[in-house]
Amino acid sequence: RTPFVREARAAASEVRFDGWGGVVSEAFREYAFDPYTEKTGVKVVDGTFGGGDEYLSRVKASQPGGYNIAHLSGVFDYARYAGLGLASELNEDNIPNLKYVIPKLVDVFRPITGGKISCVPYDYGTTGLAFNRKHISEDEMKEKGAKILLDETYKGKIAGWSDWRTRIWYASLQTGQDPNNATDMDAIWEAIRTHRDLSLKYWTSGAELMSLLAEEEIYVTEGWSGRIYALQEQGHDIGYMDPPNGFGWQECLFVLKGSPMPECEELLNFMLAPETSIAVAEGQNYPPALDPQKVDLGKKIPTLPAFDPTGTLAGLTFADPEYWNGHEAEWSKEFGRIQKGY
Amino acid sequence: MGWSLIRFWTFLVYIFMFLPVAVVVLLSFNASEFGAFPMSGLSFRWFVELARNEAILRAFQTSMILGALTALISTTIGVLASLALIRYKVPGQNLISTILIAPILVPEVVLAVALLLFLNALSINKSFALLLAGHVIFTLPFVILVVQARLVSIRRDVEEAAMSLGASPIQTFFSITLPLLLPAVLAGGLFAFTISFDDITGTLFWKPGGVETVPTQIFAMLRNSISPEINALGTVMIALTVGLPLLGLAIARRMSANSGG
Amino acid sequence: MSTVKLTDIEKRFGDYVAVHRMSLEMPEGGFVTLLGPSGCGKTTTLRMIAGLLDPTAGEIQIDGKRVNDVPIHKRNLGLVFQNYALFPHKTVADNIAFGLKYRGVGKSETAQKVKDALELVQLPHVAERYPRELSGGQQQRIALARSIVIEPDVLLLDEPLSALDANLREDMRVELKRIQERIGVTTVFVTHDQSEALAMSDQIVVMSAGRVEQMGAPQDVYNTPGSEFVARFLGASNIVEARCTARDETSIVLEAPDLGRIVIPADRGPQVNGTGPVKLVLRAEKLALSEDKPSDGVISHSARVETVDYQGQAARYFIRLGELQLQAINMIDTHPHGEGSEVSASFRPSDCTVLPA
Amino acid sequence: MSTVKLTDIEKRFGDYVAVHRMSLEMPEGGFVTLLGPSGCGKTTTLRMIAGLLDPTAGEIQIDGKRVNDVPIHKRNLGLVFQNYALFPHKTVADNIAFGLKYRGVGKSETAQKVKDALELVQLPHVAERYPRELSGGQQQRIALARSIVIEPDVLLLDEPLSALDANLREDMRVELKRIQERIGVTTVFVTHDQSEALAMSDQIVVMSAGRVEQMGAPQDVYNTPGSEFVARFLGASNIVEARCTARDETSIVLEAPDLGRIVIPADRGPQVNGTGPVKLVLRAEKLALSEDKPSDGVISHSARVETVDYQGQAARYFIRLGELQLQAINMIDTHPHGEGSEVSASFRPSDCTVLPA
Amino acid sequence: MGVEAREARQPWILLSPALVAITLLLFVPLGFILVYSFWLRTATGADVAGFHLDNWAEALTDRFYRDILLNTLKIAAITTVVCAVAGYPAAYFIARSNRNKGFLLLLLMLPFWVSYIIRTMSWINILGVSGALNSLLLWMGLIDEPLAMLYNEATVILGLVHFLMPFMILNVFVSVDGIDQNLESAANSLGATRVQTFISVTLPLSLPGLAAGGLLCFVLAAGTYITPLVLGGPRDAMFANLVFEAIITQLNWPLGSALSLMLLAVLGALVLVYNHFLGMAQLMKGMG
Ligand SMILES: Nc1ncnc2c1ncn2[C@@H]1O[C@H](COP(=O)(O)OP(=O)(O)OP(=O)(O)O)[C@@H](O)[C@H]1O
Ligand SMILES: Nc1ncnc2c1ncn2[C@@H]1O[C@H](COP(=O)(O)OP(=O)(O)OP(=O)(O)O)[C@@H](O)[C@H]1O
Ligand SMILES: [Mg+2]
Ligand SMILES: [Mg+2]
Repeated sequence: RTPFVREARAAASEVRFDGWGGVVSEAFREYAFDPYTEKTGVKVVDGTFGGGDEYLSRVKASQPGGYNIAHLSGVFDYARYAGLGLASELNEDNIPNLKYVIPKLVDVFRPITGGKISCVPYDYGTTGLAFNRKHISEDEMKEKGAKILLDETYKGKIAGWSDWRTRIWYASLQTGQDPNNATDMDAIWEAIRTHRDLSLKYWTSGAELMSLLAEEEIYVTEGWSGRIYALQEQGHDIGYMDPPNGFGWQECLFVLKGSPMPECEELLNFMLAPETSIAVAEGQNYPPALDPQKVDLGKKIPTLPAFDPTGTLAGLTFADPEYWNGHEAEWSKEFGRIQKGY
Repeated sequence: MGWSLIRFWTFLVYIFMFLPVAVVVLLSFNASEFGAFPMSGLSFRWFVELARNEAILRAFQTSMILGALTALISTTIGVLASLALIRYKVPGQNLISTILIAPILVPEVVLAVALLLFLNALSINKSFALLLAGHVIFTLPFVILVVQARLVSIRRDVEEAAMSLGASPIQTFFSITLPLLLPAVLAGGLFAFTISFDDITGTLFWKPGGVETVPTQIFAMLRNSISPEINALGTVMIALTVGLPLLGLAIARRMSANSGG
Repeated sequence: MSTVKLTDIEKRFGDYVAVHRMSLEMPEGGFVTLLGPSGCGKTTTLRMIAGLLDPTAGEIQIDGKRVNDVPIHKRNLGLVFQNYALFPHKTVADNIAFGLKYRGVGKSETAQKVKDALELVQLPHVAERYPRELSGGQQQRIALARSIVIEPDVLLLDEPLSALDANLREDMRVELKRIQERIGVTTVFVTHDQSEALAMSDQIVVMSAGRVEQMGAPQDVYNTPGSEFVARFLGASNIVEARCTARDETSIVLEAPDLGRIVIPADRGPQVNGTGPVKLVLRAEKLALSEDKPSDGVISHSARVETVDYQGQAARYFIRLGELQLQAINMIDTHPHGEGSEVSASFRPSDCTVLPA
Repeated sequence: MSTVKLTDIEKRFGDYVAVHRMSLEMPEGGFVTLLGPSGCGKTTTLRMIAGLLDPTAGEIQIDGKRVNDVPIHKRNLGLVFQNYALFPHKTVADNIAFGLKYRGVGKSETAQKVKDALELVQLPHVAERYPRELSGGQQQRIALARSIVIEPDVLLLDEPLSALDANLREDMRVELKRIQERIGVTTVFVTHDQSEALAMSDQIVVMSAGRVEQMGAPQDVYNTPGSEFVARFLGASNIVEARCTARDETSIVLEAPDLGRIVIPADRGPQVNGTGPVKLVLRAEKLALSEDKPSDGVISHSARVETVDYQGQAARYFIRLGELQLQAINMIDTHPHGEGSEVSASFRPSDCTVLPA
Repeated sequence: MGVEAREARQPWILLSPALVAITLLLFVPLGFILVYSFWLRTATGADVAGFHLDNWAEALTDRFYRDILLNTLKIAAITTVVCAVAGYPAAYFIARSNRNKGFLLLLLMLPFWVSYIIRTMSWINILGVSGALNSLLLWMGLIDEPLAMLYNEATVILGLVHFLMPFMILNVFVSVDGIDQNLESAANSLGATRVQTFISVTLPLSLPGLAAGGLLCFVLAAGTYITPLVLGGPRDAMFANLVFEAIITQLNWPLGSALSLMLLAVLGALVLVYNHFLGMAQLMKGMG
């Protein structure tokens, strides 16, 4: 081994955290990292990424221990990391704040990693339908649901996320299938093609989603609940609706294999502390994973879309990781082709 | 094809080149976050927020340092290589030139991943040095292109004169060649700096923990929304880059005037 | 001040031989000019002496010491180039002081030497200027000052005057010679301009295609060219095919078409042995044109002026003499002979040179 | 073939006046040379005639027609530049044929004309080469061929020979003049080389700082310079401060330091009126040096040779005569006077020119 | 040791840092990519080592890749042509303007110094439904409804042209700047009008610069992926997007490697052709 090599275990004087930039990382730094460093003397090195896929490729190309904790998109990413052998094993006793978390959110992870968990849930949201109220009425939305995205009258004023799961999920809804167990893939691909031909653009980021809607380039698209809320906050007349079986998801704080576990667990605990969670949630407009029955979430959070005051999340449909990850390679490639006009 | 027509056309080309820059500047004074036209009001709000935003300022600082170091190293290596290619007869000159240009032929994603794989195979962790090395590699061709073009115009006999007067080759390089090459070195360095400063793809892959540059900062904001503070930063940058190069130009003019043209 | 000695030096570039086994000895304090047409190897020779090129074979000695392996910056030479090669980013004073820096000369001494050098080249007032603020002739003088201030063992000059325009060139020629004589440094001067070579040198080395054609004092080379090449290259010469019909100790008898029988002193044709075809060389300025019959002792033929090239103090005429086209350069009083006029063209046999055919 | 007439033309670049109200008439078929030092406005004048620059004021006529507003491509001129300006991407034949294309000349006729032009410049075998494959002199001849093949009304040449080296330059000079005479085209030639101007021109226009200094046939300008500037610029001249002490119809009486009293024919000083300080101009080649006392009718002083500049057929001497330093260019027989030798320097008063101080 | 032996050795000393850096940081890693292209991706995302030709078979035979590659080359070609046509007169103007050459060139570099993403996204504010151009046209009464101008192949090309124009102008500038103006005067004097002079003299002589600029534009255009993402419509993907998706989205590095080597081969072949006819030296010259 060359002298350049930094051993993971010897690096316990610092922990690496990667997440979304902007308001999110600012909130983390203020409420979690700084107090944590003050308390433990362990430094938090924080990095950012622009997308989960990009982050995963970086992790894949790096040494074990090069990355520690990441703010990842929910269950299927969890399964992918586990599939690549990147899952660690958390000692839940070291994370007392886990008790505030909605149990349903934690439980979905357990079967993937044999009862243990490598992450803690952090926030959740939905990918619903966003529409411009000037041009499309609530009633029309109610009536057409997901099919509004296939409506000829809005040709050129429709958009969609360039994510293959979301596309297939909504195509399932449009073809009347169970999004977690579609049987007629041909119909789904056809719906995706139809949507593609009506669309102005596939957006790739929240920033694009917001500007497309705000500048009235498009009238309707799916959208992330938090982003649409941000638009509404700024006074844009944008409506948001979760169609039946709308796409719910959660995000987690994932600890990668090869990380200094005690330090990471302690940091997770800090991050789960209600004031940290709430600050981050208010910043990005996604409700925290904390159970509203156990924790007072303040004023703003209950107004966020997708927020479930009961803490059961019964109204949300989450993706079944086994189903989605089982088809990932095949479907993502197929969508890649359809997206490009094939 | 009258001269005035060409002038007008050039004017249009410049307008075209400046449109996005103008938008960035305008938006940085826009009161609201979205919707540039019509502007909802004039405000210095984003500048104030920029001044308070430590993360962006830190990223800016990192970008500046990274750009400066990249420029320094890339220019040094590039000047040496250019010297070799222009000053000496090297067998396989054309091939070597092609090799030195190769980094701009490889798609950046590929270069980024390839380099990571290589380091991984060597069990070397990512570090600022890697990021720097990556930037050096893909700015190098541009530096070499610029410096070579200038180097041909520096007369060999000036160097020979210096040696005949008793300066060793190294002393000659530092007292004669380098000062004469300075405008090109500055231009090449500026090029390297700009390209490094503006790079996203490579930087995303190579940056170690805790290091953010302005582009990666912007990239990470994409999920939520790009804050107009970035526009303010752009405006500041443009103000600087219009100001500094003008200053640099004045210096370069002096230098090249000194070098006798 | 030192001697320079080249022994059998040769320079090849790949297969091409730029300089063929050349041997030369340059006397201490002498002004030796390498003269020859473009591409004959003058610069190559000079650069070998300077240490900017390695000879492929042979030995170079400066002051009796072999210097083949001494790098240029240790040879203690003064080198002046056609384009001056002043350092554009340094003032005149800094240019001149440059070489002193590497000789450990102290500050005040440097200042004094720079001042002296500037005075020597008669430009005491330009010390603080930059090279671009000087005229060509001034730049050339500064280049010279820069190379002599280090008191070189040998001064090497590669066409130092050719970038200057006619009037300036003549002035600088005088100036350069004056300075060289004053400091008495051994000098090797390269030029392709014969008038420069004639005006300045103690010794001229005429080169052609990498070989030495002739070597000697200017007047000897000029008056007694050793080959047709030298005759043609140094000034305008008439070269006429002739036959040597007889020769003895004191004279050579030639028979030339249109010129008839000419008896030439034997020392004008040292290379000619026996009889047979030869070449008769007559310099253009030794062929006098006049309207009246000339005096005795000269050979005279009538000819017709075809072209006149007026040159101010002189004129160059192209005349037809039977089948021959000859040229003549004559001083003129006020008006040259007109084109088409009939003149008598005369020359002294002792002004001719005879070369083997 | 046409006349060119400039009337009061002026050219300003911003505030700088490059050419001051200049009037000139160039005769049909004549060879007129604009001669002057660098920057005096020669090129500017030529470019105005060519139509490459607009005169700020004044009128240009070619063949009696005002052409100020005629664009260059309609002026039917031949233009030859110092650096030849051959099209590097076209063969020699295509270069020459270039101008014919725009004159609607048919294919076979073009081929014939190109062939003729190549023969005229004595390069019939290079038609298929590219310019870079020719020597400098050959390129210059092709440039000439290209400009004359279109049968221009006027041929304009801007220092066409200055990029060539000495021997070649002299040959091309003769060649160029021969061609010009053969086709008889009105020619304007720009140079700063006086010997070129003297050798080639029917008429010389000496310019200085944007103004015409003197104008006339080469021998007139050379023998009777109209100003000190012209005297200095055209060849080596001695200029001595003197006083005019008396003058009448036929002669001017001068008193010059070291030279004493000199009586000069009145027509050698047409510009001098009355008495007072004047300048005495004596060409270097009119000052004869000899070891014996010269004949009558000349003024003679003893002097000492300080420097000798050997030039082959002639030598240039710098001599000291009392306080004066003079130069003399004399033809030499075999050996020049040695440096330091005492000679007698003599000249005829009728060879002097007197100018106002 | 003689001066020439030293001169023969010195360039290698000078070149070694650059060559070592490029070998280590570019060619050796590319070797990894080559090896990777023969591996296979499994369903979980892990890769199996080995010598499999599957990726190459897919990359080379599937119409999908060929079509997009061709489309990419088409877009790069159009971009190059637009840059050339629009940039040439500007470069000519700069080269032939007596003053301010340096300043004009510097201004040209300015947009480079605004972050690429921001710069690209700015077009949305210019060409969007509520962007500057539509606002202007509406205000002038030229249109009643905002025009949909964004998100098609044209906007992708527009973005690329904006990015690459300076490279083209710089190259052409150097070439035109090096043309002796006397050549133009000579052509004029021989009877060619300005247009004829341009076509028969100036243009052919500036071809090397035009070609160098063209090569640079083409190569850089063919390798972009952000511009089509931001400014393109659903179908406007370019080949680098495929590489990006294979490597990043699908985590299929073996396929991504094969694809990127394919692109590299095509671009490399282009450079070789260029090198054969015009030489890299011109490209060098073009950047000055
Ligand atoms: N580095 C080189 N490689 C190959 N050939 C060379 C080199 N340097 C000079 N030559 C050739 O050697 C010959 C002599 O060149 P050199 O420069 O000595 O000529 P020169 O007499 O100085 O001519 P000029 O008067 O034109 O300067 C020429 O034919 C030239 O082409
Ligand atoms: N385009 C221009 N702008 C400003 N000044 C100019 C321009 N062209 C020429 N000049 C100035 O006009 C004067 C005359 O220039 P011109 O080129 O006619 O000189 P010249 O007699 O041809 O000199 P040379 O022998 O050096 O060619 C010079 O002082 C020159 O600097
Ligand atoms: Mg030479
Ligand atoms: Mg001129």
